[in-house]
Amino acid sequence: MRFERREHRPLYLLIATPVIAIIGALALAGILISIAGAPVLDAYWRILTGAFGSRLSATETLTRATPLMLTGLAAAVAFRARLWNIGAEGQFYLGAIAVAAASSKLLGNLPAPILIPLLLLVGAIAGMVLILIPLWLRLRFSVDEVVTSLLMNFIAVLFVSMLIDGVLKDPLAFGWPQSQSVSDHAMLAKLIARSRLHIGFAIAILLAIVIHFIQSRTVFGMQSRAAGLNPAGAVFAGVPLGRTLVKVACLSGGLAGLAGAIEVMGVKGYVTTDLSPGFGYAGIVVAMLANLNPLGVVFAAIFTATMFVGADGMSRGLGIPTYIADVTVALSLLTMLIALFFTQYRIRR
Amino acid sequence: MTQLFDIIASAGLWAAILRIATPLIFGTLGALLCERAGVLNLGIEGIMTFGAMIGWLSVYHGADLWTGLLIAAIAGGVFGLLHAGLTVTLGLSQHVAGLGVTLFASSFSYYVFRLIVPLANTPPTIVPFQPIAIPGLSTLPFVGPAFFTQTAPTYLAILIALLMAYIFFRTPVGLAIRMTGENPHAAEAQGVNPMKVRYGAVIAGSALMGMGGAFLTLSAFNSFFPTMVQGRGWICIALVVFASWRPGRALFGALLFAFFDAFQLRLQTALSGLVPYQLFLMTPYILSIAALAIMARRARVPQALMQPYRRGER
Amino acid sequence: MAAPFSGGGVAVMTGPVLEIVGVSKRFGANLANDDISMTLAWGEVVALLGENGAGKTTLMSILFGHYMPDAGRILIDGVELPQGKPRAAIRAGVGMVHQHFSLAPNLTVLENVMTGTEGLWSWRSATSAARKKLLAISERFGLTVDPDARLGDLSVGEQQRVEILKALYNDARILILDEPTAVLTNIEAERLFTTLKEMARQGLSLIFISHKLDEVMAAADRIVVLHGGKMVAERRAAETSKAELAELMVGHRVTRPVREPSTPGAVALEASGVTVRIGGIDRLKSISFRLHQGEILGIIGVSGNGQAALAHLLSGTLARSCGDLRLFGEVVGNLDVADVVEAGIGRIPEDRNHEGVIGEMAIWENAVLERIASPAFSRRGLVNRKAGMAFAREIIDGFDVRGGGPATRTRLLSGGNMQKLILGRSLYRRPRILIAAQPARGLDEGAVAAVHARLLEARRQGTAVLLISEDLDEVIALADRIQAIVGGRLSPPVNADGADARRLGLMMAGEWQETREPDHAI
Amino acid sequence: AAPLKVAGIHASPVENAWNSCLHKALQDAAKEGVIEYVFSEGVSGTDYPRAMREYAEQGSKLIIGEAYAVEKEARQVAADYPETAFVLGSSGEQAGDNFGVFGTWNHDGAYLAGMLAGKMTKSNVVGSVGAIPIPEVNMLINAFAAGVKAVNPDAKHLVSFIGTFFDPPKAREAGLAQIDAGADILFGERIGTADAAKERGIKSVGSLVNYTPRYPDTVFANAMWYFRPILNAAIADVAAGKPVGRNYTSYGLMKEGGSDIVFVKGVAPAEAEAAMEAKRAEIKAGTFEVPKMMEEPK
Ligand SMILES: Nc1ncnc2c1ncn2[C@@H]1O[C@H](COP(=O)(O)OP(=O)(O)OP(=O)(O)O)[C@@H](O)[C@H]1O
Ligand SMILES: Nc1ncnc2c1ncn2[C@@H]1O[C@H](COP(=O)(O)OP(=O)(O)OP(=O)(O)O)[C@@H](O)[C@H]1O
Ligand SMILES: [Mg+2]
Ligand SMILES: [Mg+2]
Repeated sequence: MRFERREHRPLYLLIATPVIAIIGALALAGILISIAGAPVLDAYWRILTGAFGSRLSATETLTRATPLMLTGLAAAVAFRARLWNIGAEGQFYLGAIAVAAASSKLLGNLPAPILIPLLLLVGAIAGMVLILIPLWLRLRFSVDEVVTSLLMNFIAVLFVSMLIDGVLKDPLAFGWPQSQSVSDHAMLAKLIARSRLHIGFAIAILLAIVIHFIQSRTVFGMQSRAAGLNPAGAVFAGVPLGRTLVKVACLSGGLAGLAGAIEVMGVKGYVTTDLSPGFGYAGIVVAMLANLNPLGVVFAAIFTATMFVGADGMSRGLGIPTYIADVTVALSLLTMLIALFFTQYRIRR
Repeated sequence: MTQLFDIIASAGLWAAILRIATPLIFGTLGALLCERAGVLNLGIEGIMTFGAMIGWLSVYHGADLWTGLLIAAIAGGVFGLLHAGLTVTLGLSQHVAGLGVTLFASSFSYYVFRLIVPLANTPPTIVPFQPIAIPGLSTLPFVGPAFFTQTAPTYLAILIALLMAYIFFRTPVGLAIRMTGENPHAAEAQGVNPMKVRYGAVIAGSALMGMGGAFLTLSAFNSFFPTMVQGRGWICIALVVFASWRPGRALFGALLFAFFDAFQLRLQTALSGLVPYQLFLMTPYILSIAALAIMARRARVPQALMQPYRRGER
Repeated sequence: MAAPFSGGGVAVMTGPVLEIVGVSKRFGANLANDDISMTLAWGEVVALLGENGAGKTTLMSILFGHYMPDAGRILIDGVELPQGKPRAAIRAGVGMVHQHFSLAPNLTVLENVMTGTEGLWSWRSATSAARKKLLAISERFGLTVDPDARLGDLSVGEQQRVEILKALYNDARILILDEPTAVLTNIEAERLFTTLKEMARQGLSLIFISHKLDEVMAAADRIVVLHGGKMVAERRAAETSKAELAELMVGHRVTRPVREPSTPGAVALEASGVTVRIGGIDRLKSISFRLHQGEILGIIGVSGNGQAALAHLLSGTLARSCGDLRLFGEVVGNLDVADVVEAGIGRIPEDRNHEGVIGEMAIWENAVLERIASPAFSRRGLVNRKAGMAFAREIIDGFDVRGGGPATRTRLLSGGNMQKLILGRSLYRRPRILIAAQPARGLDEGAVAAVHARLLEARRQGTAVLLISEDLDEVIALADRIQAIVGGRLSPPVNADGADARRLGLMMAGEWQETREPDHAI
Repeated sequence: AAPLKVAGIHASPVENAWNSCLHKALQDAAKEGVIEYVFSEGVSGTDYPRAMREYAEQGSKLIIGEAYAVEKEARQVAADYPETAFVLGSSGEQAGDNFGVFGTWNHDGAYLAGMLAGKMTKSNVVGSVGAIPIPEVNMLINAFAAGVKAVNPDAKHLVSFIGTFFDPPKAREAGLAQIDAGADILFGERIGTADAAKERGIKSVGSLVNYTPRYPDTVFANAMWYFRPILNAAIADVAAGKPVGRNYTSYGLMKEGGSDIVFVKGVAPAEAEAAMEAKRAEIKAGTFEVPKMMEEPK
C-alpha cells in the first residue's frame, strides 16, 4: 500500500472528510461511553444540549472557545510560515501576568477607554517577547524552535509562579499564590448579561477576519506564505526572510499573549498557575483542525469547545467520569488529522 | 554555607537523586531512541501517564510487579504504534501528532482509571518495589546508602542507558537507527528499511516511556492518581536535547535534573525559601536551551528529525 | 556466490548478468517507463542515454528496488529479483550510486559504508574487519578516503568516492552510476572513468547514466537510448556517432536558432576584482568581467566551480566580500533582490524548483512575487490581485506556457513550462540585463529551442545577457564571448567565433594561461 | 420531606483527602435519604464557575464545593443565582444571602497529636509537610508545632511546602528530606508524607482523614475533620428557608464534634496520652482554646 499525492482536491472530499472525522470521533467516544454503562444516543443528545441547549451552555461554550480562537490563530499564523511555535502556552501566561502587573503596579488608575486597549497591547507584547527568544535562536544559531518554544512554556509558567509567589502576590489572597487583581474597570464588558461571555469573543472573531484579510490580501501575507512554503524560493523572489519571520512571530506570539490578557480581563480577573487548562496546546489542535485557515480557526475553536463543554456537561448528567470530555476532544483531533491527510493523498495499491 | 555542604554530603540526597531521576531516565531514553530514528515523540507525557495507570492497575488486580512493568511497556508500545502510524506511515507533522497522542493517552488513562477503580477515601494502594541492598556495596559508608539501596527498576534504567549506548555505537542495528535518523534515503539505499526502523524505534522508545510512567506508581509511589506525571515527559524531551542525543549524557542529564529537584526540597527545609524554588526548577530548561544553542552549530541533531520519509516520493 | 572479480583473475562467463524484461512504471498520468527491456553482459559497460525525464533514473531505481514497477521483471544471473526490495538487490550484487548523494553527513565514512552490510541483529559490529576491507578496496581501485573522517567534512569528489566504495563494499558485481560526473571536475571525472574501466576489466558490469556524449563514446561498450519512457535504440559504441546519438535521444531533428552578428553596445555591468566568501571559503576569487548591452557573455565551467555564487551575487541573494560592481558605469554597493529587480535585472535561477518558483503557490503569485512591492501589483501593502492575474495571463499567452491558467498551482506545470514562466516574468519588462543560469537545463529539445530564441531576441533588443551554462554547444551557439570559471576564478574572455570545443574544454580545465590571446571584443 | 438536591463540585479528584471528607459526608447523607447527591471532580479553575452554574440551572438547591481558586467568580455566580444556596470552602468571607463559607479547622486535633509527638521524639526533631502556606494550612501546622512545644519546649520543628495540593510522590520526597535532616516524627498535612515515614520506619501523624488503616504501623494519630456537622447545618438552613450567607467554620471545631483526634493507644508513653486526654477534655468543654496562628510557619 502506498500513498500518492493528489494533484486536485475534489470539493466533495473537502466537505466530507471533516464530517467523517467527527462521526468517527463520536463513534469511538460512544464505545467508551457505553463501556461506562451510559446510553450512547442519550449521551450524544446531551453533548449537543450541554453545549448549546440553553443560554448558559451556549454562552459557556463560546466563552471557552474565545481563548482557543486566539491561541489557534497564533498557531495557524506561525505554522503557515513554517514557524513551529509550540510555545503558545507560555506566551499565554506571560500575556496574562503582564496584564496583571501593568494593571496593579503601573496603569491601574487610567480611565477604562485608555486602560483597556493599553492592557491588551501590553499582553500582546509580552507574548511577542517570549516567542522572539526561540526565533532569535533559530535565526542566529539555527536551533529548531519546536523544542525551544516548548521549553519556554515551562520557564514562563515557573516565572509566573515566582511572580505570584513574590512581587505580584495578592496580599488579600490569604497566602494563595495568585496575582493582584486587575482593576475592576479594566475588566472587559460582558457581551451577554448574567453570563461569562465577554467582548473578548468579538475581539477574537474580529482578529480572525483581520488575519484572514492579511493573509489573503496583503503583501506581508503573501510573503510570509512564500517564506513558509519555500524559503529559498522566497529569498530569490526578494522576500526578506528574517524580517518576515520576525513579523510572523510577533503576530503569533502577540495573539497568544493577547489570549492570556483577554482571559484575565474577561473572565478570571487575576492570574494563577492554573489559569490555562492547556489553551496553548489546544490552540495547535484547533489550528490543525482548521487546516491553518484563520476563519476556519473560529469554527474549529467553537467545535473544540462544543465537544469539551458538551461532553463535560454530558458526563455530569449521566454520571460518567468527567474525563470523557478530554477524551472526546483528543479523538476528534486524531480522526481529523487522519481525515485531512486523505484530502491530500490517496491510497494506491 | 555549612548547611549547603551538609545537604550535599548527605547520602539521603544522593539516594533521592537516583530515585527522582529514574522515571526521567526511562523517558529520556525512550524519547532519545525515537529521535535517533528521526521521529519526535511528543506523545511522551501521555504515554507515561498511561504506563503509570496501567502498570498500577495490573498490579492492583493481582499481577506481580514485574508483570505490571511489562504491561506498562507493552501499553507504551501500543501508543508508540499509534504515533508511528500517524508520523511514519502517514507522515503527518510529528509534533501535532505527538500532542494528539498525549492528549488522548492521558485523558484516556484517567477515564479508564475512574471506570475501573471505585471511588475511595484515599487512593487504593499496592505494595511497590522495595529497595534492594546490593550485597557488599550497600554497606559501604555513604556510597552504599546513596547508590546501592535502590529499587530494581532504578538499576534497570541505568542498565538500559548503558545498553542503549552500546547498541547505538557498537552494533549494526544501532548504526541502522542512527542512519535512519540522519538520512532515511541513504538507509534505504543500503537495504535498511527506514519505515521498519522508525516503527521499531518509536515502539521500543514508547515502551520505555511507559516503563518510566510505571515507575511512578510501582516504585516511587504506590497508587495512581490523575495528573501524577506532572510534566515529567516534557522534561525528558528537553533532556534529550541537553544530552545531545547520547544515552550516556541522557543519564547524566536526568541525574542533574533530579539533583536540582532533590536539592531544592532539602534546601527549602534548611533555608525556608530564601531563593525562590522556581529558579531551581527553571535551571534545567535554561541549560537545555543553552546546550541546544551551542550544539546546533555543530549540527549533531539527527538531520532527518521531524522529516517524514515517504517512499518513492521526491 | 563469490563476486567474480574478487578472485582477481579473468573468469569466463556466459549469458547476461542482468536482464530487464518489460518494465513499465507510471507516475500519475506520466508513463515514466514504457515496457523497457535490456540486458547487461559480464564485464560490460553500458551507457544509458536520454533527455531529462526520459525515465533513466526511474528504470535504475526499479532495478535497485527503490520503486515498484507496474509491470516487468528483473533477472540477475537468470534468477528473478523480488520487487521493491533494495536489500535483495544488494544481496544479488547490485550496487547503486545515486544521482543525488545518499549519505549521512554526521556519520563517519566507515559508518556510512557499513550501514546495512551486516545482519541487523548481531551483538557486535565487526568494525575492524570492515575498516580493513574498506581500505583494501579503496587501495585496489585507487579510491582513497579516510575511513574515520566525518562525511560532512569531505569534498564533493570525496563523497562521490564514498558512494562508489559503498557499492563495492557490498561486493557489487553490477554497478549502476546515475550521472556520476555531474558534480565532478574534468580531472576528477577522467580519474573516475579510469577507475571504472579498471573495474570492468576485473569483471564488474557497469551501467552509467550521462548527458555528456563524449564520456559516453569514450567509456561505453554499448549505448542504450531512452526517449519518453521508451527504449528507442541500442548501439555498439564503435558503430555510432555523437550526432546519431543526439538525434536518437531527441527523436527528431531540431533546428536551434542561430546567432546573427551584431555590434554590442555600452558596458552594462562590470565586475572588477570581486570576491565572494561563504563560510570561510572563497567561492569567487577576484573575478572581473564586462557585460555589454546587446551581447551574450557565456560563462562556462564544470558545475561547482563558482557558477552558483556568481549567479546569486548578481541576483541579489549573496553579498560580495570585496571588489567593485558597476551598473551602467555607476559603482553600486551590495545589492539586495529589490535593488536588482528595480535596476531592471532579470534573473533565471539555476534551480527552478528550489528557487525559481514556489510550487504550492499559484502561477500568478509566482509571476508577481518578486515585484509584489511595486505599485503595479500592490498599494499600501494590499495586493492587487487583478493586476497580478492579468500579468500572469499575458505571460502565459506571450510565452506559450501550457498546463494551466493564472490560478493553477505552479507545481503542476512540467519543467519546460515552469521555465517558460520564469523566462516570461524576467523578460516581459524587457530587462536591461539578464542573468540566465543554466536556462535550458532539464528541458527537451523543443523547449530548449524556444528558450534560445528568447535569449537571442533579448540580445537583439539590446539586453545584456550573462549566460551561465555547462553545455558547451549551447554557449558556442549563443554567446558572443566566452569566459570559463574554474575554482572561483574567471578566465579572460575569448571570442566565440574562433572557439572550438577542444579549446573551451581546456579552458574549463583551468588551462587558459597557455591559450591566452588578445581580447578582441574590448 | 423529599430529599434536598445537593451538588458537590470538587476541584481535585475525590481521592484528595479534603475532598474525600466532603464526598464521604455527602454520600452518607445521600444514603440516609436526607439528600440527593450529584458531583463533579477534577474541575479546573476555568470550568469551575460553569459547573456551579450548570448545577444551579439543573435545580440543585445546595451546592457544596471549594471557592479557593475562584473566590471572585464564585461570588459572582452566587449573585446570579439567588435561588440556590452555595456553601463553599473558602479563605474569605460570606457574601449576600446565598453564599456561605467554611474553613477547615482541625487544628485542635493537630495540637493534641503534637502533644503526643513531642513526648515521643528521640531526635528531638519533628517535621511537617504542607501544601501551600495558606492560613488554614498554616494554622494546622502551627497548632501541631505548638502541641509539640507545649510538652517539649526544646524540640525542633521543620516545615516544607510542596507548592501544590495533590502530589503524593512530592510530599514523600519532602518527607524523606526532613527525615534526612533528622526528623523522626512527621506531620503529614499532605498525603504522601506517611509513605516517607513508613519507608524509613518512623512514626507519622495524619490529617483530615484516618490514615492508620492505610499505614498501620506508621500513622499513630490523626487530626480528623468531619464535614457532616457543617453539612447538616447548611441543609437545615436551606430546609428552613434561612439564608446560608454565613460562616459555618465553627461547626467543624472539636467542641462542636466537627473534629477530633483519632490515635492508636499505647504507642505514645502513657503519661503523654493522659496529658493529651486531659487537654482534649478541656477543649471539648471550652475551657482551653488552641491558639489560631495563621502566619506562615518557619
Ligand atoms: N517519484 C516520482 N513521482 C512522480 N513522478 C516522477 C517520480 N520520479 C520520476 N517521475 C517522473 O518520471 C519521469 C522520469 O523521471 P526520471 O527521474 O526517471 O528521469 P531521468 O531520465 O532520470 O531524468 P534526469 O536526466 O533528469 O535524471 C519524469 O517525468 C519525472 O518527472
Ligand atoms: N515529484 C513529482 N511528483 C509528482 N509529479 C511530478 C513530480 N515530478 C514531476 N512530476 C510531473 O511529471 C510531469 C513531467 O515532469 P518533468 O519535470 O519531467 O517535465 P518535462 O517532461 O521536463 O516537461 P517539458 O516536456 O515541458 O519539458 C509533470 O506533469 C510534473 O508535474
Ligand atoms: Mg523533460
Ligand atoms: Mg535521473
